[in-house]
Amino acid sequence: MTLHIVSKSPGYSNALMDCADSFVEGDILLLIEDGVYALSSLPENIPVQAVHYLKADVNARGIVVTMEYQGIDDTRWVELCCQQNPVVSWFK
Amino acid sequence: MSKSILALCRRPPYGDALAREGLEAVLAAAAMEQAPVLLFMHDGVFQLLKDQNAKSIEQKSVRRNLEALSIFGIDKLYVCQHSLEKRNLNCGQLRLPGIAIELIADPGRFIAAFDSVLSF
Amino acid sequence: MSAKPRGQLVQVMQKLQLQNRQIPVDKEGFLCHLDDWSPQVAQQLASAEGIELTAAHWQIITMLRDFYCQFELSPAMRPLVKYISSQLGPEKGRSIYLLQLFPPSPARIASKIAGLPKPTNCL
Amino acid sequence: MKFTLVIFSAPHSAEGAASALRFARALLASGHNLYRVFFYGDGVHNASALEAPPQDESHIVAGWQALQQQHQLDLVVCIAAAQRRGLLSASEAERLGKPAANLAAGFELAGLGQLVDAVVYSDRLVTFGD
Repeated sequence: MTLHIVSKSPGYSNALMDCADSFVEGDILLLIEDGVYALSSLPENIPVQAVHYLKADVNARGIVVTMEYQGIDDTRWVELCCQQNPVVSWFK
Repeated sequence: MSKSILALCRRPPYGDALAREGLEAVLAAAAMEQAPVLLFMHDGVFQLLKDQNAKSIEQKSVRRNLEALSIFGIDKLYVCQHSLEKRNLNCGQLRLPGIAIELIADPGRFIAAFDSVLSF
Repeated sequence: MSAKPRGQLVQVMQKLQLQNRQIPVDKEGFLCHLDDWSPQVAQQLASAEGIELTAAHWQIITMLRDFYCQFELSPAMRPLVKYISSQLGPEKGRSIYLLQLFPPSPARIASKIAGLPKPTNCL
Repeated sequence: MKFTLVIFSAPHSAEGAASALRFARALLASGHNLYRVFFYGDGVHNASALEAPPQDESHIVAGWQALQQQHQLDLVVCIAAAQRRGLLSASEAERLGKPAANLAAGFELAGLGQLVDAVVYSDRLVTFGD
């Protein structure tokens, strides 16, 4: 199943909404870069357990994550890419 | 070795260089007999609009390049139905000679079937 | 880094000599300004490649100019062959036929003579 | 696994180039193979020998070069995208009659065929946008 990587905030681009339109059961969402700003307002069709974010990008921005999303490091990011396929990047 | 490759085209044709450069990558792959499947989504559907006159902004026409796809061995395109509806467009406004257009209602299942996805 | 002398900002050009005027071409012999093309210019571009243009050459040159006018692309070899085949039939839509007319690299040499932009060394 | 990374973002303009470099380091540290890094669009600026950021900012070009040295990486810059944006090797500058070259050591210019080849021969393709 697909690994979706979103790197822009929902305030800046439609990347997250396009990703949500293309999200099916078994897919994983990874928020990186400004994509982590979406953590406070994720689309309803993406299940909580599917949501991952890069801890480094969250920490850099001073964001507090209140939900049970999975914060990961770069090594785990690589593992997710191995586990899922294809890897689809949503930017802009 | 044969791999299924998807080119996901999400950019409008002139405001963003990646629309043209994405298309160049598609044509290069097709010329090497590794033609990717093209899915137009989001503002990428604007690349297909007829009657583009890019000369008025001193650019080359993206639409003209797209019309060459069949000569490069690509005779079918996929367009996200939702993206089209959201922009009040219909297939008739996009029709390319010699190329079939299929609307995709469930892009998620469509994308998941590919080995590799290039996002443009 | 290989910095050349400062101030040398104009692209290095050569000139193609026609009866009454000079046409600038780049180092590889492609026209600097596509609007300069004319059948006379094509003759000159061809002779610089050691090619004497015959009716068979002109047929391909016309096809290439049509292709460019229609698609705004300088075709790579494979699409060129396919295009020629669709327009002139399979006898002429073969790489060997084009190679005989425009050696050693038909898409590139024929594009040059037809006054198309330099293909962006894609492959 | 064999990875290929495609990079569209210029260093110092968006975070994508920095993310890609971190991802590349992490996958190599995990013992995976990095088949090729392909720089396309504005990503070609990752290969500029002339970038000169202040000492206390990240040096992304140097980061790629260090990784290339350590792992003999194939860092390929799309030649057509590079020519448009003024990123030239010495031989390309000579061929095109331009006054200077600025392709950083460790990178090479090549055609889109190298992207197609990489897509076909890698297990995973990850794109980093701008």
